[in-house]
Amino acid sequence: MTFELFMQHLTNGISLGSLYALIAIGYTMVYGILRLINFAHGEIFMMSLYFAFYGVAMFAMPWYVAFIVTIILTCLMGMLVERAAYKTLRDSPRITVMVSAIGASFFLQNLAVVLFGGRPKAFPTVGLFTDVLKIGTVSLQRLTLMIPIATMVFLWGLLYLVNKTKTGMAMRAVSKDHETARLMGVDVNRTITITFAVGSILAALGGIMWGMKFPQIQPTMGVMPGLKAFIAAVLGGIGNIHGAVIGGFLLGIGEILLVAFLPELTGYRDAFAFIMLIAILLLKPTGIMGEKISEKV
Amino acid sequence: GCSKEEEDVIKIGVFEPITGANAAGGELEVEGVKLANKLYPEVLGKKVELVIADNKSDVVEAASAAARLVDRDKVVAIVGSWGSGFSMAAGDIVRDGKVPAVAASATNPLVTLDNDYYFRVCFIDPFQGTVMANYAYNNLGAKKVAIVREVNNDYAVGLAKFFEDAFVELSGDSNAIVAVTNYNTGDQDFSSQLLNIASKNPDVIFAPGNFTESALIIKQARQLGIDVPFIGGDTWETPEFIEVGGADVEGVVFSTFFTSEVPITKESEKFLAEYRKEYNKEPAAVTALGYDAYILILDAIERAGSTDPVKIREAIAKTQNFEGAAGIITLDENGDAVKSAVIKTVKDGKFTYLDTIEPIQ
Amino acid sequence: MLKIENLVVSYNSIEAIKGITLEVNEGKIVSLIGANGAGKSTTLKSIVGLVKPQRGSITYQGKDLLSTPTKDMVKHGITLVPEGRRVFANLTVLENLKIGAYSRKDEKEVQKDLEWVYELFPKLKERSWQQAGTLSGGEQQMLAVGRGLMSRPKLLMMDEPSLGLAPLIVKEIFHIIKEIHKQGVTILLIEQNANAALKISDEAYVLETGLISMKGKGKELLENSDIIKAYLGETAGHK
Amino acid sequence: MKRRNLALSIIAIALLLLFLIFADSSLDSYQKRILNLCAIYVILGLSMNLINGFTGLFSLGHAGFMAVGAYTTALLTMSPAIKEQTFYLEPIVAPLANLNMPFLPALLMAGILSAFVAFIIGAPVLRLKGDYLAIATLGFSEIIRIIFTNTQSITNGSLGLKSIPPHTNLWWSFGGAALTVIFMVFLIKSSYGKAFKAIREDEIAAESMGIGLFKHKMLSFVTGAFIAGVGGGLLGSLLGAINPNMFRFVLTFNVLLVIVLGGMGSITGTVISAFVVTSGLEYLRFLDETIDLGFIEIPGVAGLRMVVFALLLMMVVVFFRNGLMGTNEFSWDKLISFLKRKFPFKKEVGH
Amino acid sequence: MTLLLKTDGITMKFGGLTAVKDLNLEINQGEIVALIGPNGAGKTTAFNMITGVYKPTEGKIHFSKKDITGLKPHLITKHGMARTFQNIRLFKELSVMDNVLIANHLHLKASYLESILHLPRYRQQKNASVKKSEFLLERLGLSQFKDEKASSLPYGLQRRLEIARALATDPKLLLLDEPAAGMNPKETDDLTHFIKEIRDEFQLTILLIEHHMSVVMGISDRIYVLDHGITIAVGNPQSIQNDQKVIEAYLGVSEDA
Ligand SMILES: Nc1ncnc2c1ncn2[C@@H]1O[C@H](COP(=O)(O)OP(=O)(O)OP(=O)(O)O)[C@@H](O)[C@H]1O
Ligand SMILES: Nc1ncnc2c1ncn2[C@@H]1O[C@H](COP(=O)(O)OP(=O)(O)OP(=O)(O)O)[C@@H](O)[C@H]1O
Ligand SMILES: [Mg+2]
Ligand SMILES: [Mg+2]
Repeated sequence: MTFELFMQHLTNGISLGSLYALIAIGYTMVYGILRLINFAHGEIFMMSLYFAFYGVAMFAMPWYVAFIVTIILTCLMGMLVERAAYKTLRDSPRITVMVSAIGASFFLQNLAVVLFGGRPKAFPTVGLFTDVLKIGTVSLQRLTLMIPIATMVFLWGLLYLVNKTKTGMAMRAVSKDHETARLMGVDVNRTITITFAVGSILAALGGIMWGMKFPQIQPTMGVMPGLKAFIAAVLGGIGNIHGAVIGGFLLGIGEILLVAFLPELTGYRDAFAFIMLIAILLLKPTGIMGEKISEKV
Repeated sequence: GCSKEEEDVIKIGVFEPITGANAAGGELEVEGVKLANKLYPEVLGKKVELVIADNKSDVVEAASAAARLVDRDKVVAIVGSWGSGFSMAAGDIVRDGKVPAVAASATNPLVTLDNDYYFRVCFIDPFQGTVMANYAYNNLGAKKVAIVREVNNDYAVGLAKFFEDAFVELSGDSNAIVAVTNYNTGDQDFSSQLLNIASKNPDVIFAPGNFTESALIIKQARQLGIDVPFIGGDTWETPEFIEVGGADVEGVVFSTFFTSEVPITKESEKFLAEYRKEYNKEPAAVTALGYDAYILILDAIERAGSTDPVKIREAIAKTQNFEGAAGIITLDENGDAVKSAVIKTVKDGKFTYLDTIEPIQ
Repeated sequence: MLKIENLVVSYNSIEAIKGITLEVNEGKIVSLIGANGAGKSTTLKSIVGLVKPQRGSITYQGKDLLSTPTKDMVKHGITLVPEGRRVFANLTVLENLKIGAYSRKDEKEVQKDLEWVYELFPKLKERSWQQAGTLSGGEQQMLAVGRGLMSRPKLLMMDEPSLGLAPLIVKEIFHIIKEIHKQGVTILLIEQNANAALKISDEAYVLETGLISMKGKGKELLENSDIIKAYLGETAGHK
Repeated sequence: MKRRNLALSIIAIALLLLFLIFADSSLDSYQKRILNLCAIYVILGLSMNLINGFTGLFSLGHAGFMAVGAYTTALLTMSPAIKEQTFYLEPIVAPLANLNMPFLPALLMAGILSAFVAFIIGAPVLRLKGDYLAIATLGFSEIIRIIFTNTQSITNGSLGLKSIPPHTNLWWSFGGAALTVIFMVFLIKSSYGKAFKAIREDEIAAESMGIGLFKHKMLSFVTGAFIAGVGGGLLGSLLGAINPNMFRFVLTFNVLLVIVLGGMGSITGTVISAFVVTSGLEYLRFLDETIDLGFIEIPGVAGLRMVVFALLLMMVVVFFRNGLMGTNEFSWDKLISFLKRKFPFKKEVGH
Repeated sequence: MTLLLKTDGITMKFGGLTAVKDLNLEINQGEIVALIGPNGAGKTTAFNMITGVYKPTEGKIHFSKKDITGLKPHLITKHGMARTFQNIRLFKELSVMDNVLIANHLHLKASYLESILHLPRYRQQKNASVKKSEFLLERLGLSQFKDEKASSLPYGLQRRLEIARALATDPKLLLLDEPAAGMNPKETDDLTHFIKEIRDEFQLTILLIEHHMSVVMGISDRIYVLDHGITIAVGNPQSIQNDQKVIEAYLGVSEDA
């Protein structure tokens, strides 16, 4: 393999990885606070793409307006999903909540089929982001460079929110013990709603970038990115924001390099994500950055 | 059992994936069936009622849905399903229930194999594979070909294989296929697969698969600076393929069932006119096939002069030179349509007719 | 200050509290003693709204508490140091203390109180960056009390604060309770260590299977022979 | 008391047999198919409940075990001629091509192979906990599916298998379900069953009471996989055609749904909910179809069924947090005392 | 006197923190030994190492002359060691009877299949364990609750049930982690007697963590005192009560306790 070819693979890996990372942050954040695998995250991501699509294609909004509207709508939808599917199940067994989460994800997916039809739609692209640059022999879209930067910015913002602000502290407290958090005067429901709102905003941002990179949307499109992002989150140690980003990059780059170096195994590309996941979990049972939970007895 | 007042309607089942991963394909076919039903709402003086059964893109559901159509809804015939796997899951059920089924676009040879009750109005993959191999070798002058296939799609795997065999035979070069690479339904990033095959310097890339992924594949190839010509199969012919692919899919070539520019039959013209009026866009090939499956069944009912499914089956089996929207259909002893294929390209954002290939006798 | 009247609480079909009436006057230390399962914790939980009583009323400075959501309790100056410590294991010691002051806006005063708590519990200052979950039982208990203090309560309720603590620390805890009390905080205390509790209490109630069986001044109860027999055991008498 | 319960049980079994005889002879094949599916879901649900409900292992790998079972049964029962026809792209590997055996041994092989796969998977994975275990088992099930997609000469890849001999009928499926129920009742009552529950309640305490976590988790996992493999084999034979795509996560979810709705850790609940969920999904089909109310025709909205189903599902979960039965089980004594409470005036007749 | 448990300089580190350092316990058959020390001294950690919950960073543990260092907890239990937990860890949703029955599982000789099929060998053993469990419940005064959920018991009885469960494993050595926590002085007294009784009745050796000095001083043959993971004193109750280091670190100046 030539150096140029390798570089081309690597850039692709980085940009794919940072998209995974971005969606993974949303997963991990909700998980970290609620200990809940928000299976509907992939569908929230999918919905955000439809919002953007209808904004630009149907209502002819300029792209930046449409994108802002998309973020707001997605955020609202995330909060709505929380209210409908999770709020009433606060103190239920984990597995019940998970079934509700998967139910919510099915609901959104099928709703999208009914509302938007099963046929794919072309996502509107914006030249500013999607034009192709050539650097030497490596050709890439502007977006390919922008996505990792954006991911890093969001990562920083989120870390600040969770670790440095009072709201963030409340989130972490809620993640351990609702009752006691309430005793401290924390509004648990509000904190959870904020968590979902932030997670959904990240899904929308990820969605918009995803849409421009892979400009085609359909109701089932949330499944794969959702699953991959979730794997990324687990790889990194679910609940850990740094971990989600590391997991995302590892997965994106790993997937691409696997195909690059072992072309015979392309059929197993999706399996790779899982194999890597299992391999890492066996070495570190709580993921790369996951806190070691040696339970104190 | 049937009650008296139901006697004046004839039920035809539509068995398609309406939800789930293959909803897009299902929707395309249902459009065609519904349009046909609108244009031909009656046969033998009775109203035809469509009973739509969602198979949820799921084999277990497919079997239940088919059984329901046969046993509960007492349909006299069934259209569908998109996706050979779902059709196969219904195979035993329609055979044991003695209700004929006509698939619109299920091109896997296994669907009709050993099953007197399954038919189809499309040609099968071996023919299509040969057609494209010929085109690549003769018209494009290709010596080396790379294949990108949707590995969990039986259609793509089959077509790739038939293409490969035909092309190797034509070129007499056992190494003519320089690379075969895979992807899965729902994948959206193909960059590494594409870079890999590009490094083998193929003259042509054959990419049988769903239009949803195929458009992205071609788009990404162009972004990566790969300008090798792409060729593919019938599934590409949908408006979305061009919408998504945009300028990047200009010039790609694929085989399909019919063309709207040179309507093959009267029925094609009618279908086109009505479809454009109804949906205000160009139809997909499989939509025309869904349409054909319906009118073929109606024709058979008329010829049988009966609503008895067994008699209808016999009539369907005898179909000869039937004028459908997507070409003239003659069913062979397996129940597969023997019909011509059309080669098209994308030019100025439109599907453009290139050539017609007659069936091999 | 706090008034409970005819309170009845049940879990599913079991009646845990069967109609109790009690009163906590401003500036007093009131303790609640009783065997395991008598309903002491349930009483405190009802006050802060963590369990919903079937009947009865709870008022605080004339305000109805039953309709006040738990999260607003601290705003009214009511703080519960819950049974079993319940520190936030994933937060550091410092963050645990800060979250105690979650509803407060007076940053400067909060800082002062933080210093105060660190003074009361030097061990916490030592460990201020450690994750609370890895503290030992006793350390966690100190943290729980410290966290409660950070809200600057007017009424501080403690559910068995001396549970599992080393004798030295138990003494310290009781010392601190007195200390806090001197600063004008009213205290409602649940204790198994009846001896120590009654000693510092102005008033005490004895709870038995959901009912109040006795009440009186702390010192009086300490000498009551029934109490000695039921709660203090043989060792209490002659030591 | 014991005598009465035994008599009641025998009567119930006799009634079930009568029902099966009736069903087999007079129901149409659609209704039979749904009944078959219900019974198979009982088997699948119980196998998953053993792992998830009784042992408390969060495992989402069921589709994988079912795939192994379904493919094993199919390949072992299909005749060599049919296999040759089916594997038209790439011939089937030699040893498999001519293997052929009756249904029962094939089903047992399905169970054994799937148990073996569980054993291999369990060795590394059962060390993980909670959600990590869930995602790792989900991963393995996906890996199995992807391997099946790519091993053309063993599984026929994405083309799938068809013309699988249709052995599954009401006798097989209900027989299997009944056996599974009895097996589960015995297992759960036994000391091992209690050990499984202890692990569910508190791993550290269980281990300190001398219960080897790994061994017992593995026993439960492998047993569950065995039953799931048999269930998969029955399902494949009922459908007549299988392909790797059908063994996606959705399939696992369907089973999970059954056990959560029925009650994690309740055999009775799983049995009831297998019937409710499977037939419920079918009843909702009218939503996709045009509804003719006589005076007005409501056009069917394609896909509405799944929207409504998802909504109903969420509602049921919200209202029955611990499922229909929680961890309770059916017993004649409970039923009778319940009936007595409901109809206090009716005297119980003869016992 | 035979040596039952011996720890050879066991040390436990959590990251930078050394919770227990170089602990050398020696416990003879039939003794009651207490482990005391300030909160966070490392007592529970020592228990966790001995029972296999944590693997010591350094050092060896010998039990009945066998090296059990690093063995899994269930194997150590099989060797004859049982424990209770500082924070009660019962099988909450299971009945009181089942809680005790489960502790018999480790002695089950019947195979998995034999058990499922309830073959004679299994039935025999099962009947024996039921009898034994009933006896234990009776002995600990829990008989009347035997069909109730463990979590519905009052706290004090839950502690007792934990002891019953531990006894069901037929231990030689019983480790009790703060059995008197949450008990009032009266109940604490009762517990003290109870521990002595079961020691005699079941021929146990007992290692005990406790903060209630009335218990510790009342029944211990010997006492180990930990502070910051270091053993600061060993001796009989008398000497410990008067040990200046212990008073400073742990007991405080006696005024009333
Ligand atoms: N969540 C619950 N569900 C059911 N019953 C409960 C619950 N919490 C407490 N109880 C029951 O209510 C009664 C009173 O319990 P409570 O915790 O108030 O007792 P307590 O006096 O605080 O005892 P302790 O000294 O053990 O803390 C007990 O019988 C207990 O079993
Ligand atoms: N899993 C763990 N991870 C990190 N630190 C731990 C862990 N377990 C215990 N520690 C630390 O080890 C020290 C000793 O804890 P341990 O629980 O053994 O104390 P203890 O003597 O039992 O105290 P107490 O009497 O309060 O229960 C404490 O400082 C605690 O923070
Ligand atoms: Mg209490
Ligand atoms: Mg301890």
